[in-house]
Amino acid sequence: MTVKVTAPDKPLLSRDQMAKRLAQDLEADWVVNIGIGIPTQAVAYVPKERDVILHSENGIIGMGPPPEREEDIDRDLMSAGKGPVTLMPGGAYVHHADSFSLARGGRLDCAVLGAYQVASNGDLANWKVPGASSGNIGGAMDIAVGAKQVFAIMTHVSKDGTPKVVDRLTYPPTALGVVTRVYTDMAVLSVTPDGFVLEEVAPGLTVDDVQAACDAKLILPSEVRTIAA
Amino acid sequence: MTVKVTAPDKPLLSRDQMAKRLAQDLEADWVVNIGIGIPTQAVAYVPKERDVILHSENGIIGMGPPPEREEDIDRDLMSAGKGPVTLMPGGAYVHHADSFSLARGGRLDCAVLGAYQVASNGDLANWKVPGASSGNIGGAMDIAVGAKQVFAIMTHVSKDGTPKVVDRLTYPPTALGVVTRVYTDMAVLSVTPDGFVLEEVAPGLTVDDVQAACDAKLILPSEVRTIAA
Amino acid sequence: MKKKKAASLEEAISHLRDESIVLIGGFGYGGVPEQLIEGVCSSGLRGLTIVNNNAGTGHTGIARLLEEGCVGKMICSFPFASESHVFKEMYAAGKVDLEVVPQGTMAERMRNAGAGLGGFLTPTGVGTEIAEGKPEFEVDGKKYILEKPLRGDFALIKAYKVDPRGNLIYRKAARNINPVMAMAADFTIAEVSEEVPMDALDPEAIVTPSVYVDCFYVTGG
Amino acid sequence: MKKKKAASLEEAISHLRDESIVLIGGFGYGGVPEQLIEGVCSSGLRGLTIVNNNAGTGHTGIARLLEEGCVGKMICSFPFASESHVFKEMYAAGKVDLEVVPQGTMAERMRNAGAGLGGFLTPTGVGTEIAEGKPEFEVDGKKYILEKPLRGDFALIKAYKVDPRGNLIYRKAARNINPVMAMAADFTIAEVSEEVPMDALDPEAIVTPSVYVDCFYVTGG
Repeated sequence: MTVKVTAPDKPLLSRDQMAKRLAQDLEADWVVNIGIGIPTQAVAYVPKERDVILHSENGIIGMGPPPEREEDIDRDLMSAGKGPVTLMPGGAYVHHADSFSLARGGRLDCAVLGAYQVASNGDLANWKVPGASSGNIGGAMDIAVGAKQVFAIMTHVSKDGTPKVVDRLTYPPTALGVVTRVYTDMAVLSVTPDGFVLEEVAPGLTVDDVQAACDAKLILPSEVRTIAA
Repeated sequence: MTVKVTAPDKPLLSRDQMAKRLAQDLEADWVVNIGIGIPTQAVAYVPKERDVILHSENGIIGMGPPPEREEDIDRDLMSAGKGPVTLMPGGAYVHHADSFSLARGGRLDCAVLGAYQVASNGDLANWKVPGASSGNIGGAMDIAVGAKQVFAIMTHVSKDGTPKVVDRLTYPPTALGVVTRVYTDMAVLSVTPDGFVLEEVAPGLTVDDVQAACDAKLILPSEVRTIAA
Repeated sequence: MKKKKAASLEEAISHLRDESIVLIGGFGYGGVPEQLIEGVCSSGLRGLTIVNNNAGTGHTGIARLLEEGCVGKMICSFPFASESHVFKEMYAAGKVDLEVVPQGTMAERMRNAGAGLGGFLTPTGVGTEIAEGKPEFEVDGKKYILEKPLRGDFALIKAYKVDPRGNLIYRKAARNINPVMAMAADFTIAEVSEEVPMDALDPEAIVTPSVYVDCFYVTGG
Repeated sequence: MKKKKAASLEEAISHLRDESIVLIGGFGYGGVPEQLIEGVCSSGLRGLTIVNNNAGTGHTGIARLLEEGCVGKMICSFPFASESHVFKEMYAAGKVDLEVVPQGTMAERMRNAGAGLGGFLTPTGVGTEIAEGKPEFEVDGKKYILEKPLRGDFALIKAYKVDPRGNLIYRKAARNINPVMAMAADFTIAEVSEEVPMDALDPEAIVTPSVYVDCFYVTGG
C-alpha cells in the first residue's frame, strides 16, 4: 500500500550544488545551527564577508571553518558532527544546558537539518525509520522546535522510491509544523499555511518532474524560477 | 483569643551572645547561607581556622568578612544584606539562577535564618505578619526548602508577648518542616519528629522559665545544659 | 557585523514602549544600570511592569521611576526595604500593583523563559500563600508547585566590559541577576562600563554571549 | 579545607557502587574522563545506568565499559553512531537497556535535578513518541510536555584545571555537558589535567564552583 514516486531520469543537483543553493539563503547577522552532513557543507558556501554566526549545540557560539593546517586540529574543539572546527573572533564557549537554552529560547534565526521526510504542514521526520525499535535523536528535536526557521535539506526521493516530500508524514515525527523551506536535489520549496509552494526547480527539470516526485500537491506561483547553483 | 507568653524578668542573652552560641555549631567544611541580621553576626564568631564556606544568594560562593580598610569597600562586592564583604581564597562568582540552583539543589549544609515563629513540626515563618497585605520574601523560601539543615535565630518572645516558639504557626509560613535547630535569647532547641527538645538554657534561667515563654510543650532530655556563650 | 552600539542614551532607550515588561538588573548597589534607568525616567513611558529584586530605595533609580509615574506594576522579592519610601506610599495609595515572588523562583522563572521552556516544578513556596492557585505535583515523594516562565519585552542590564559583537563580562557580585535577564527578554539593552577590542575577552570567560545582547550603551565609567 | 584530591585512580573510583546511575561527561573526543572510565572498567562494578550523549564507539571508553559487563542501561541522545558496534550488538541481543532522550532535554533534566527542581515543561518532543506517557500542558497557546529531573548517584567528569578547593575550568568545547553533570550528581568525581595553586583561577571565570566537586583525580596530561 506504500506510495512510491519516481525521480526523472535526468541529472539532478549534486550535494555540493544543493549546499551552495541553500547557502544563498543564510542571511547576514543570522544565528544559525547546522546539522550533520549536507548542512555542514552548506556553510562552506557562505561568503566570508557575510557575517553568519554559527551555533554548535555542544557549546560553541561563533563556530568557524576547520583549521587550515592539520597541526591546528584540536580534540577539544570539534563540531556537533565531531569534525575539527575553529572559533571565530567574538565567539564564546558555553555548557550544554546553556547551549540548548539558546536553541529552544528563540535566539536561533535558522536551523539547517537533514530530513527523511517533510510534510506539507511543516512536520519534520529525521530521527527514526518506521518500525525501528529506536533511533538517533541528538539535538534535532530541541533545535527544530526552537529555531525561528527550519531549512530542511535532503534528496527529493529516497533510493527505494519512498516519497520524502509528502502530504502527511509516514515516518515518526521529530517536530510538528516547524519546517519553513525545503532544499532538495530537484527543487526549492516553501512551506506555507496552504502547503508546499514550488519556488525553484533544478536546471533541466520541469515542474511536472518535481510534482511526480512528491506525495503532496505543490502550489505553483506565477513564476517558478530555475535554481542558480 | 491570642495566646500570650512572658519572658522571665531576668537578664536574657544579648544578640552577640546568641550569635556566638550559634557559631559554635557551624562545622568545618560546611557550605552555609547566612541571612540578614543576627545570622550575619554569627559568622563573625566562627574561628578563622575553621573552614566554613559562606554562600551569599546574590552570587558569592566563599564570602569573606568585611574589608578591614574603608578604601577597600567595593560596591560590586556586597552581601545579600547589602553590606560590604570580601571573597575568600578559592571563592567564585555565579549569577542568580546558578546561585539559587545551589541553594535548592542540596549543596547547602546549613542555612541560618531569622524568624518570626518556629513550630514544633519545623515550620518556619519569617516573611509576613498576619493580616498584612504583603511582605518581603527575599531568598528565604528557596533557601529554607533547599538547605539540609535550617538554624533559626530569634528572640524567644516578641515584644508584645506573642509566642515565637509555638506548636503550630499563627504567622504565614515561609516553608514547611524545615527548621532543625532554634537559637534564642533564652534557649537552644532541637526540632525532632516528636517536637521541640530543650537542649540548653541561658545562664540564670530555669527550664520552667523557658517552658513558660513557649506556646509548645518542650521535651526535656535527661540533661539540659547551660548555654556557654 | 550587526551594529549594536547605541550612539546615545536616548537611542538606547528609544526601543522601549509603553505597557512593556521591563527586567531591570542589579541587586543592592551592584550591577544596576543606573544611566539606562535615568533614561527611562526622562522618557515619559507609562504603564511599565518592572521586574527587580527590590522596589527602589531613596529617590533615585527605580524609586525615581515610580515617582515619574512610569510604573504600573512591580514584580519583586523584597519590596518593602527600609528605604523604599516611595514604593510604600504609592502601594498604600493603590497607585502601583505588586507581585511578590521568592527570589530564587524569580530568577528561575526568567531563566526558564530564556531557555524556551513553559514552566518548572519547584519546592519553593509549597504550603505557603505563594502556592495559591498553582497546581501542586508530587514527584518521588516530594511536593512541588508549577511556576510559569517570566519573560521580559525588554531587559536593562549592567555589565563591566563588552566587545564589538556584544559579548559581556561582569564584575564580582555585580553579575547577580543581569545574565539571567539578558537571556529572558525579547530585546536586551546593556549599560557597559568599557568597550574592549574584538578578542580582548577570553571566550572561556564570557558570561553573556553576544547573541543575547541587542543593544549596548557604553558609559565609560 | 576538605581534602578532595584522590591519591590514585582506584581511590577515586572506590566511591562507586553497583546499580548506580553514573553520569559520564564528554561529547565526541572532547571532555571525556577517559581514565576514570578505564578505572570503572577494571572495577568489576555491575548494573550501572550510564548517562552520556552516545553509547560508546570502537572498543574503548564506554564501549569497553559495555564489553566488561558493567552496564545495565544506557541513557543517550545518539546511541547508534556508526562506530557504536559494541552497543548495537548488545542492544540487539537484549543485553542492555536503552532510553533515548533528546539532547537538550537530557541536559535540561540534569540541570533541573541539580537545581533542586522537580521537572520542567519543554516544547521538545511534543507530538512525537518522546511525549508518550508524559502529561501535556498548554501555556499561553503553546504546547509543552512535562519532563522529570535526571539525577546521578555519581558524575564522572573531565576538566582542564582544578584548584586545591576543587574549583574547575574547562578547555574550549570540552566543557560541553561536564558542568551540568557536576551539579546533578550526589557525588561528583573530576578527572583533571592540571592542579593549580589556590587563587590561580580567576573567580570570575570559574565554571564549576568547588561546592559541586566531591573528589578530583589529577592526570597531569
